[in-house]
Amino acid sequence: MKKLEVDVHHLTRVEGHGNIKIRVADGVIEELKLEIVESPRFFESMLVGRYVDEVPHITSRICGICAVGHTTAACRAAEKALGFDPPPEVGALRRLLLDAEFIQSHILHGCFLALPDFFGVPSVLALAETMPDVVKTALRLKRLGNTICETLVGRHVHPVSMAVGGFTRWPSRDDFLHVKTMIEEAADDLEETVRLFEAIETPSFDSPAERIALRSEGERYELLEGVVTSSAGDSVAEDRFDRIIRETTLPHSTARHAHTERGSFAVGALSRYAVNHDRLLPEAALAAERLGLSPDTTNPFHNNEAQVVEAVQCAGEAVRLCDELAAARPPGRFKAVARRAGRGTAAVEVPRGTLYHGYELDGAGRIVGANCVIPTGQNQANIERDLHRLVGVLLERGEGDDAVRLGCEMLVRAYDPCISCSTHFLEVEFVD
Amino acid sequence: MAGILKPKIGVFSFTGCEGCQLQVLNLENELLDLLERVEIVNFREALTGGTNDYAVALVEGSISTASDERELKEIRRNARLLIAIGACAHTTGLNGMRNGESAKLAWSRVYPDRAFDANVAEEVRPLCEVVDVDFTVPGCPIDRDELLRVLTVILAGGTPRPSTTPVCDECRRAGNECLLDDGRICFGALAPSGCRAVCTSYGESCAACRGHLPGAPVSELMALLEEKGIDREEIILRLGRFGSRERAVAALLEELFPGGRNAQEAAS
Amino acid sequence: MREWVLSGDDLEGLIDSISAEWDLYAPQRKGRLFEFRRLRDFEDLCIEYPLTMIPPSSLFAPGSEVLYHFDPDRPAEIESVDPARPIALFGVHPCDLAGIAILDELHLSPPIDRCYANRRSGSFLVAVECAAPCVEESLCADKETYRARRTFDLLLIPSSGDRWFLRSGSEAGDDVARSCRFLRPATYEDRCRGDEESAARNARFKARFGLDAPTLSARVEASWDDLLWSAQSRLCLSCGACNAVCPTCHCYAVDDVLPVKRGESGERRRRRTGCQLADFAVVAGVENFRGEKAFRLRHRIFKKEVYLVERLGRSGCVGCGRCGHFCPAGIRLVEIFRQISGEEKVDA
Amino acid sequence: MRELVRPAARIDVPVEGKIIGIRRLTAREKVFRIELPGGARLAHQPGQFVMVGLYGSGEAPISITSPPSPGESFELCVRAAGALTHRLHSMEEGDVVGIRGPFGRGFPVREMEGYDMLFVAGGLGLAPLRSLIRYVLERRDRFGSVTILYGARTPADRLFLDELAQWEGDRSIDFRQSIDVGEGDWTGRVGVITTLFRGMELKPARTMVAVCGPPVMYRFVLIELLARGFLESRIYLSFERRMCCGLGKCGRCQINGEFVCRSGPVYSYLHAGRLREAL
Repeated sequence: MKKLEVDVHHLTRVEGHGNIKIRVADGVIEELKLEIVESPRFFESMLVGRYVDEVPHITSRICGICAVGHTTAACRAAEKALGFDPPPEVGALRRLLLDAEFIQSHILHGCFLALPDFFGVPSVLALAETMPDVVKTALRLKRLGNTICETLVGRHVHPVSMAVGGFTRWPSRDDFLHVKTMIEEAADDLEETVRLFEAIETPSFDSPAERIALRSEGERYELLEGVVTSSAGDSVAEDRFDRIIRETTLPHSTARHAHTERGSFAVGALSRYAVNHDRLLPEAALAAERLGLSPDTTNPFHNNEAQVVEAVQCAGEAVRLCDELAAARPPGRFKAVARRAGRGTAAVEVPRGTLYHGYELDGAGRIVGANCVIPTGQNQANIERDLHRLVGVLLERGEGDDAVRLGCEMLVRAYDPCISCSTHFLEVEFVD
Repeated sequence: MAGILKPKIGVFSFTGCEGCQLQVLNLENELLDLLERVEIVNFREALTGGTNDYAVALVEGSISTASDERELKEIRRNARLLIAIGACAHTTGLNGMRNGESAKLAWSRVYPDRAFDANVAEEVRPLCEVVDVDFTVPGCPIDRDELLRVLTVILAGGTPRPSTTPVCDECRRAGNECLLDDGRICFGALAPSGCRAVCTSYGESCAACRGHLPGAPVSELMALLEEKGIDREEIILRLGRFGSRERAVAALLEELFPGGRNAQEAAS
Repeated sequence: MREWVLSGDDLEGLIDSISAEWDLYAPQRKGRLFEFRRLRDFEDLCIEYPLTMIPPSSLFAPGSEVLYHFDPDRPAEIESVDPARPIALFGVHPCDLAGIAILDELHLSPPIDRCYANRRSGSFLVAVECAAPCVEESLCADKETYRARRTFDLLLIPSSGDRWFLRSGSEAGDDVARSCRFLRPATYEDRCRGDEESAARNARFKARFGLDAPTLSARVEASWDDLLWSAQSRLCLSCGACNAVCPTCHCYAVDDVLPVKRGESGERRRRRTGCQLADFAVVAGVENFRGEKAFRLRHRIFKKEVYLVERLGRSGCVGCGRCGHFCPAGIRLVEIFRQISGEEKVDA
Repeated sequence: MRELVRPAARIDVPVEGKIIGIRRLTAREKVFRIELPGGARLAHQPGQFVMVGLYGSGEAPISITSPPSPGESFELCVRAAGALTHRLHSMEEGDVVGIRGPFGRGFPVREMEGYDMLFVAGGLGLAPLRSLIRYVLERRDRFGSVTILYGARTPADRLFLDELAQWEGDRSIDFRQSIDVGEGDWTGRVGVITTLFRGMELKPARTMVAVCGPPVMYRFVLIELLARGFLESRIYLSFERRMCCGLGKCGRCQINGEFVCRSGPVYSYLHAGRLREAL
């Protein structure tokens, strides 16, 4: 007779507020849910009537952790709605900024939020006393991501100069070269991080999932744009994503559950790796090999390692982009895109997965409808499914409350959920 | 150092984007130095566990639900010093954009298939409208250096002094040309400095995320922008992004949406 | 006074010989503006610039600087700031030169301002005479500051045929000139031509409001209760731009930066501020002795045209025109002075 | 190499002032007795002030409330009003503060000799005047009659109660006080300070007046004094303005062309009356 109750009120070391509730009676899981309890913020209501130029600044405030991602998605969706095609160097700079945000976010997650579990301490602050070098390395890498954003767009949390149509300030050649030097100087720290994760034993757990990420033509490990591609074989243009991804609302969460016709799916570092592993730079491919990653992995805990691989990938890609941008002719003085009616949807990879923004504008360039589908919401059904499987495995092994609780927390953390974003769902109201 | 009690700090979060908490972690270089002088005992984003034993509470986010309000009052009871960090905590930030519209109506638009959650408050409020706030670090997000300045002054036993000069002063001295001259809507004259004028230095106009100075020249700025031919409605909308809690702005919003935003919707 | 002729091609040579001894700052583009910045590449030099927004004197009296370092626990354990590396300013307009002269008088008179003296002493000034007023708001003709008279180490005077006259104003200037082999001493003919060109140039500087200095000062003094102050400040945003861009504004506030790390020193900093900011004259957060924008505008003009005249014997306004040119509300000295001179009457 | 700044001058860098005594006067005011390093004398004149500094809270001008003395310490009366003064109030004996000064021009004590003295103090204005009052009382024979008028908001706001009682009991001093708001068992006079002038016999021709109080008080006291025929040149007023430097450089304390920190804070009305921003 197994009776067990796990109630993790206020899941810690994730961004935002969430709870895990599990009730087991007679060895059977009666209830299992990941609650997202953040207060709703009604961005949709707030956006209606605002001029399109303001939208990136408003939607950036959906989430301070992936602010570059939200801003990029908002700019791209707005540009599509306005029928504006930005010059290629604008795209290159956006990629560079995504790289910086990935480095900062993945290091924050890997070293600050996930790592303490592997050392049995409550926080990175405790690690600061026992393993100061590890923490200092992580802090340096995190600062690298921040400093790149500060140099290029003013700051990382709510980037300043990213605008519909381009950048209100174009960085100087020196800025790009300075950023490049900083990244190159971080090579040792990245190597340290790979080594750190090499030494950590990933919990073994088997839970296959359908994996979805953007993939583009060409050779790039794509983050900025492309075709929504599923490991199950589907692919669809970014503005048609709702053809394969459906959403339903569940009563216990202010986020929406997403699924494909096959059921739940996963997005994020591990999914990107699964979809784009053939496009990794050599140094990133080597890191993947050292960390024992495989594109058809069925272990969701491997997301931690996939993030480390992506940090290496993004650093390499960023150096390449710095060279490209330093050599490119800067675009002219920033001009706001002319306002007009239209509708546009864009997908962008953000650290936690694929992010979709869609807007509909009236003739004056004001928002009449907005839609935003965020990665944690897409993952939520899959997280709950994995939790189900994990609790089953742990119960079979006869583990007690504490082990179940820790296992569940670690699993949820491995997905790097960003709950701040999750509650800021906007209305899905696109009828084609 | 053993023997010397470090002040205990809790970091708390209500309705917002968590960016200001992240700015605390973003102290990076100074974080370890700071940890030699304080003990962080409560920080959900970074730390498992928590206690009610803290002297200083750093609180981000607005109060937008009944449970937010209860929790904040408890924090106030526990903390000797309560510091609001960020625009959401200070002035509701852009959460306040939803005020002026009924919560139920907003809910039905965003979650059409779910019953209204009675926990959601009709109006989003800044911390100071719920409890006494000892000091505010303004901005969306907060500036790391300003946070450090405030914390070091508090650790020295002093009271931090809020800025009383406008962003314009900092902006000009940074060598920026004035965006108003370009016909842009810029609120630098209204907001207190301390952000290093980072927005205007990066070509984006000031949205007054740091709130308004006492006696901020709202009417002068409105007059000036209108003389430049800028649409009054657009100026008011922009002022409402971060300024919905400022009295002068509330009056302008009332002018734009008589009877609140619902009334207009009902009419149309 | 020694004078040489410098071919336009040799300007870079002159800069090189100055740079050998000083960190050289020169006018360069910054977006649509100009600013004095360390010159890295001769190609970036804009010697025929109209007006920098931030005056070159800010290199001696920067917007923000460390006054001294302190130990937070021991109030008197103080360390001075490191001596500044001496700088050279290349291409200073005569009005800005006059501005530096005024700051010199204010800061280097006892009690001497250590930080200003630290930056200013050993510096080297190369002035350049203007071919015409920089901007519509320039008052250099009225203020007679369009010719450089003193304070410079070297003075460049444009001349026809891509050449310059170079005049020395100090021993340091002589030394630099002597080290430049490519300079040719000016001949009698050169000087005659120079005088002709000078006269032609001077004709382009026309007075805007037509009051001599003592009359202006007296008229301003008499305008205390005039309605013009509230009329002129109607749209004033109290943004302080006029103070920030003024080459002679020098008021400041003091802030401390405490160290985060135990045992490290803190900084006591000076932050330049301006009398047009609403909080400038607030005492103890309560009483504002200049609570209205009209009072503040009046104080700024009185400070330049009355109080500094009493103190220095000359106006504190050098007529550069920046305050009006960069005022978002369009408050212009020339209009204020015209009204004061009686040319335009204010409607009550 | 950074040089160690020699603090001997006490002009632009502070010296360490050690708090050797603290006395609470009211809910808002405390008196701090301060000693300079090495037993140095401050050597001030009544009416002068020092800049008191605490790192992290900046500096504030505080008038010296003790009379010049051969002793080795001096007193500051501090109202907890801003960030710095609140922090000062939380300090204890043995703590150190930064001291610069003394600055400015005080009362012209030599010129005042031989005259009758009239002191008009409102609220915290008693703090700087006390320095002069005690200076005069210590040299009683060099001055004529001494009249002290003191106004406070409530009885509990009155400063230096022990001295007020002493003055009241001293037959060689005409001491009168009034409060704006009657409270508790207050049996004394209630009304603004100018009501104290009623029925007083003053000899304007041979009297020097020293006035210090809140800005609004000056206007009414001056009307009273001028109406009674006091000479503008024999009325001295002490002004409070914002200051950052004490050196006549920062521009904050300027009243028209005057830097209060250098040519003030004490001005004769003959001079101050011509400063249009002064009153």
